[in-house]
Amino acid sequence: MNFDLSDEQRLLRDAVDRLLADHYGFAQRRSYLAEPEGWSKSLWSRYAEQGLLGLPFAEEYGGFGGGAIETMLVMEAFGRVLALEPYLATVVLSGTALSLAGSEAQKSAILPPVAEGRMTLAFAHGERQARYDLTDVLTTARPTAGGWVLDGAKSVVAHGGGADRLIVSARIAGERDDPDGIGLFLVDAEANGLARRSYPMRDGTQAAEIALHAVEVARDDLLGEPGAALPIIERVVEAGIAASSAEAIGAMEAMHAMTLEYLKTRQQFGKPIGQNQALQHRAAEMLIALEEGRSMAMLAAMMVEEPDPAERARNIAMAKIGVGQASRFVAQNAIQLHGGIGMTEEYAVGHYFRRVMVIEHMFGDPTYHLSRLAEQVQ
Amino acid sequence: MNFDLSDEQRLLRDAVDRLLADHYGFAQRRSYLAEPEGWSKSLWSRYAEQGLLGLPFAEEYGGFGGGAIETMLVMEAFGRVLALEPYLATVVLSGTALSLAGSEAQKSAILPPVAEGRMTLAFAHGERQARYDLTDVLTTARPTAGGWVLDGAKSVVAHGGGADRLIVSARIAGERDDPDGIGLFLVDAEANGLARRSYPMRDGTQAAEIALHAVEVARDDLLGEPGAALPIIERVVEAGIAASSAEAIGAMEAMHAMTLEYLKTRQQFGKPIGQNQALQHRAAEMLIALEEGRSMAMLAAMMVEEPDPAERARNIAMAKIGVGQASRFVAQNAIQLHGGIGMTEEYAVGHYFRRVMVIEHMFGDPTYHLSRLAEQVQ
Amino acid sequence: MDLRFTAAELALRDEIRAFIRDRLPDDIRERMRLGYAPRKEDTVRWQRILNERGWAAFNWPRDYGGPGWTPVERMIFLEENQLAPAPEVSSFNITMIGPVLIQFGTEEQKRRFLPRAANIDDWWCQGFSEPGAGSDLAALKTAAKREGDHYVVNGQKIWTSTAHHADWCFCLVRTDPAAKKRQEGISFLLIDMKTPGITVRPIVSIDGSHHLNEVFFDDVRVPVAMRVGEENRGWDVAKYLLGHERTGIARLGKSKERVTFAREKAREVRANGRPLIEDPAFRLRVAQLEVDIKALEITQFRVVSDYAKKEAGKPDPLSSALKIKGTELLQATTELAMDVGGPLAMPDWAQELEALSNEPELGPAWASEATKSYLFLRAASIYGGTNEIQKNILTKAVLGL
Amino acid sequence: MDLRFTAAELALRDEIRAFIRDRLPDDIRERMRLGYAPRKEDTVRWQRILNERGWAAFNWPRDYGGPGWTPVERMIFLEENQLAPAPEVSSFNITMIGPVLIQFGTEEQKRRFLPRAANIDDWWCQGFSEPGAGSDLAALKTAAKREGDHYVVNGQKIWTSTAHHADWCFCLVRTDPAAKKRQEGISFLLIDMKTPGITVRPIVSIDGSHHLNEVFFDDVRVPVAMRVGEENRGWDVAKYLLGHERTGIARLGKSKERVTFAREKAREVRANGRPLIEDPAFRLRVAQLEVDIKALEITQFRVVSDYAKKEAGKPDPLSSALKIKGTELLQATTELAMDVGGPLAMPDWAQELEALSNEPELGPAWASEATKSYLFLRAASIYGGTNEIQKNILTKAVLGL
Repeated sequence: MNFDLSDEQRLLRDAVDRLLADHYGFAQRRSYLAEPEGWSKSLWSRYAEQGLLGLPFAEEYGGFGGGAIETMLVMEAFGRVLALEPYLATVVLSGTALSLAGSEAQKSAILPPVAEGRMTLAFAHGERQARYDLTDVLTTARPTAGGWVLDGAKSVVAHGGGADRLIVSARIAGERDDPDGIGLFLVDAEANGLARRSYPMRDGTQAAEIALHAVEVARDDLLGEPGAALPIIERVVEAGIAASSAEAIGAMEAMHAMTLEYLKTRQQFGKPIGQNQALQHRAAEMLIALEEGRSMAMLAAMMVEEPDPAERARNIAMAKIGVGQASRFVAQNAIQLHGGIGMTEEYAVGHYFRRVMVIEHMFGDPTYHLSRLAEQVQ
Repeated sequence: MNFDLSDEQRLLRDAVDRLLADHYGFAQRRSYLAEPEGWSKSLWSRYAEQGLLGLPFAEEYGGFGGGAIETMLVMEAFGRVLALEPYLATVVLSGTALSLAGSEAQKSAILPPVAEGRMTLAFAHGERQARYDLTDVLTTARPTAGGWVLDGAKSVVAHGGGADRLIVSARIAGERDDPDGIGLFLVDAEANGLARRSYPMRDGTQAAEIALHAVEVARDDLLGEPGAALPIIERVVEAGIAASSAEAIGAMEAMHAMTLEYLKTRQQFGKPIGQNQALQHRAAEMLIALEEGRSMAMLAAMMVEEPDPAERARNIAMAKIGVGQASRFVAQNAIQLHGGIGMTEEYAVGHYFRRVMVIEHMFGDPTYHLSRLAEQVQ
Repeated sequence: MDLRFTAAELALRDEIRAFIRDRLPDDIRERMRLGYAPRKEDTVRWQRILNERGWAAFNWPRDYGGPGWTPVERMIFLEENQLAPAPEVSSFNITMIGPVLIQFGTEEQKRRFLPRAANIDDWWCQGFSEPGAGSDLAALKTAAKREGDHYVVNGQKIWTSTAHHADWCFCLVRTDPAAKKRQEGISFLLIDMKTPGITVRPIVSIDGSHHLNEVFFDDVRVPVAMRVGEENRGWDVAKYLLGHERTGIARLGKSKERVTFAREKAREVRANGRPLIEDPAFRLRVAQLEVDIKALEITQFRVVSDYAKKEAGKPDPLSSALKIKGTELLQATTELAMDVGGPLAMPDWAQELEALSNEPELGPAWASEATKSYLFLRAASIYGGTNEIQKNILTKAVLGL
Repeated sequence: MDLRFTAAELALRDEIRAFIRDRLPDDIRERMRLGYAPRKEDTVRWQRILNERGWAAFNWPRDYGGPGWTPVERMIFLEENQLAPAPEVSSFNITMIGPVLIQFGTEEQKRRFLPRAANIDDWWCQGFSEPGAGSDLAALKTAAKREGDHYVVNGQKIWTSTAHHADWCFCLVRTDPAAKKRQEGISFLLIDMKTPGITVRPIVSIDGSHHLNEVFFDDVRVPVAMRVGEENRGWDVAKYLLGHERTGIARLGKSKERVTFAREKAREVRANGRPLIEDPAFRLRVAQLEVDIKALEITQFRVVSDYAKKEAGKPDPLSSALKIKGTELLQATTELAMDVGGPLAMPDWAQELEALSNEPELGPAWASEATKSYLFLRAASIYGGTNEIQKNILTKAVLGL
């Protein structure tokens, strides 16, 4: 058992931190938000140059064969600066789907351009009525002579509006909630019959609603076996939980640091408010929550490659609950200890607050996962 | 809506407080614990003289026709001094059962001697396997020529060892958990085939395990209609929840007062520990819990006579949860803020802690009732 | 002792409930039900309808155009209005400047301002907090120098809600910088927001709304006749304003309405293949909240029914407990409503929703608004004295620590 | 970075687990499983079996009769021992006086005391706290006056666990009343409990057990050779003892064992007509506890695997977090076990159970004992520095506030 980073990992972390330190000041971030994509295309190329966009991919596809720990380090760094780029959607979610289920042809066609920063992807699985249920898929895929025809709608697809290609889940067979019969399809964002509508999330990141009307997909664009996609989707979501948990930890670190700084500098009644023991103890509790949350994010990362599916799912669910509860506590108290200034758009802490709030409501919130865990108690 | 006491109620409360102030110092209480009954027979007579033992009974049975508010005032006072006498068992639980279901003959035979302090009673309903389920009755009552024969066992019967007569629930018909078929019987504690074994509870009060082997009961000693006792038992338990909640509030008052006193006097690092803001805020939170608990105890008292059974049950369950959670918070922090001294048998706070702990586990604990409430959420 | 409302109180409740049902405009009710914050015009429209009926100034005596209600009757009115749900009456007009003028105002001030405040012909805002004076209000620096029959005001206020809507602002200013105690040397002024030298700068909140402002005063001339109370005794006026009877500080009606709304929506959305309303973890959250709401409700009854016996201006320290628990419940219940929305509560598609709807459809609006009010109400435990300050108050006032 | 144990660590865990399974006496295991606190003879018997195997002094280096384990290996041993459940080794002997003597003791002191401490031939107790010196330990007053080659000790200690069992007591005494800083002028003495002038007065705890004591010193003569470290430098020794590496401070194995036990019993008892284990509220409590245990477990891994890199005597301030969260979990899990017992957990029939069983039967013992350990462990958040003191430590050490 050890928690040390390898030299390569330390180099990676330091390189990312340096890059972001130079390019992700709060004012710079605001300018990226104002760009048409809502994030920085030029930084995206920098990520590519530094090898971040192919980090988890196999070498033969222009990747570096990195694992969940490497992804964790990158996501933590992104969390510390509230990076806006579609890394989770493109590299983690879609990249995992392709790496796990893609054919040689599919991987060679897509992973290299992604690694080089020439293509972005989105994972279009969630639907309006599904909330957090992974098996609740109503979008249909009908077989045709040439391939498939997709009909339905996808909801709150992270970066779905700007992505070049979408990985869309659709039901080939079975009823709503049926674990079998779901397929994953590679769909060109410009395909006929596909309509997208983008909007900002509460944290400023981009998402989209996507409608599919008789969208034709070639046979070769089916990912993996027809109707057997659920296990793939579950692993994609697990990878997403691990990565977004690490991002949340980065954001919690930043909120905790800001709060300490404020407690030391803000004067009321002739002394820094940090001299109030009640606030000191709250800050101590925030630290404990942050560190326990960090432990859970590490657990999630180390479990992503666990072979036993039940063990993997259970531990990652526990991590999701732990990180979610910890981030809620840290974020709510970060604003509370800042007082009025923490409630303002101009001040950074509220932006971090909303980022962990959005992360908490991705892939199932703590109540959702706790309820599932509880049903296994015996 | 008003929360003022009537003049009579104020007189009652002051009289009880005066009596207990003279006779229930912590040392005096220890001497009562040492008496054979584990409580003070002489004080019991004083309660009778002051009319407390007949307080809720109708005038024609030597009572004063008091209601749940009067009982609340008495129980709060008992809670403040940790009174040991079998008031809850005799006057509240058994008294309620008799008042609701007793025949003229039964009431005239029993209520007057109880009011005069010449007879104590116990409500023997709970069974080993039942935990908190009121319908889980395995003790049986077989009809005979002369009346009934009871077989079975009753568990953790408050003051069951010393009581002159017992009110025993037994199944006349139906299976375990069947709401119908339960009867209540007046049983002489000296009856053949009835064996009792007394022991102290964690708070020093007396309880007993009771075994019934072919115990013969006369026909006239059935309380109410055969097999229709559950609604009576439910109202007895509701009255018990209201009364014991008031007792818990009295105990919480005492713990809160002791804690404040300790915070003001205990010196560490050259100042009273009450100057630590973290401890000040804890004390403030204890006060809020105490006052919200008091509100819930009032709710329970005022709901005891609510005619609508569903409304009554729901509100009294909410009160039980609220008082239980509040007393746990106040008691645990009372010890925490006292530190080591709070952990000792010689110091009063630990005795109050154990009294509210025992009360919390009477008639269903907060988790039990919360689970029942949750099932009604829609 | 009796927890139940009297027949008269029940009759009044039914009368109020019926009036709101019949008179609350449908478009306002619908926006409120979806969780939108009321717009200025919604508040004005509704408060004028209430004022017609004599209820807008719900806590004013009859002589000043109020209904002359008891504290219990006021509580009933506030709760019914929140449960509707209807926009709440302007607290600046009704529970702040109104009572202050009734207590400390000159006849001229009362005659001129009270009727317009009740009918919200004047929209009032509060100029208390400053960048250096938040919890520590007495540290305020905004200076008012006497020049003949005017004060010349220079300085800055912050967190001034709805200053951009306001016609008038009641302000604390320092008239005697030399006073030995900071609390002395402060005066209470009524300032016309149209006076030259006033600049209002918006502060956008984390929910995206413009509610708060900074207000800058640059040689703003205020007639001495616009001072309330004696010069340098403004602290007494402020203490009265902040401390006097605080019916409805817990805003329980709003918390109840949010739980009802969350339960309604939880029947429509799913978790683990069944309606969320049947999910055990969700049900337990709701049950616990209902217990907490009940406990606070009875506690509020007790505090409010005590107000009657207390002389005005003497707050029950327990009202700090109502503030703490009430805001905790507001935050927990809006959090619940947001969690019901789940992923659909995370988009910020307010603007898009206003826009001409085109494919694919967005929404539902309620989920997005649930998050908006969750975010907005993070401030509830901060404004009006943070919950930590409230615990300090309890520590001193009740515990004597 | 790798969360998993190494092959060597796994092998050691299996070896320890097998050893405990084979060698822990059945009567002791049964009493521990029912939740009884270990008796003195249970602790002695088991520690000697462990010492035979060379594991009793689990955190001592090889040269002094310990296994020379890494912090991770020590953690594995402690957890396996708690999970068994087996009595824990005497912390006074093994984690307190042992390391102190190894660090500060003379050769003579090491030779004389260490082997007997490992084999618990001497039962040690700790004489630190005094009536006026609890959280504020440096306020201690017990005086030791030098007379030739002896100190004459007068004063009183309190909260002295197992002093009534003890052969020896390690004590903090004041040797220089004139010292300007209170921390100076304190010395660390080893006192034979059989020395004339020592009186031990029992303190009964709220769980009914006799565990704590007051110890009075009346002209107790202690050879100067029994001083550890320099005269008036005892505070350094105490700081080392309290602050040095605190593997196992979280006692997670115990919390895990309590949850497992509660789940087992919840299959036997009922709530609302079904097994308690199927009750949604109970299941959610267990699920949340399992999440909290997991979070603390990984955090403990992180802290413990860091010890290796830290020089001895320098505690990781995060160990305060382990203390806070660990004791919160100990209290929550024993509370859970008590709640499973329900009404049957409330009687105090320990004595009766010892007595010849006669009708009607009493018990079950586990329910009564569950409450006993719930009560006993209310002290867990108090001793060894209250959780509030731990937060003060975090505030200064980590937060710099």
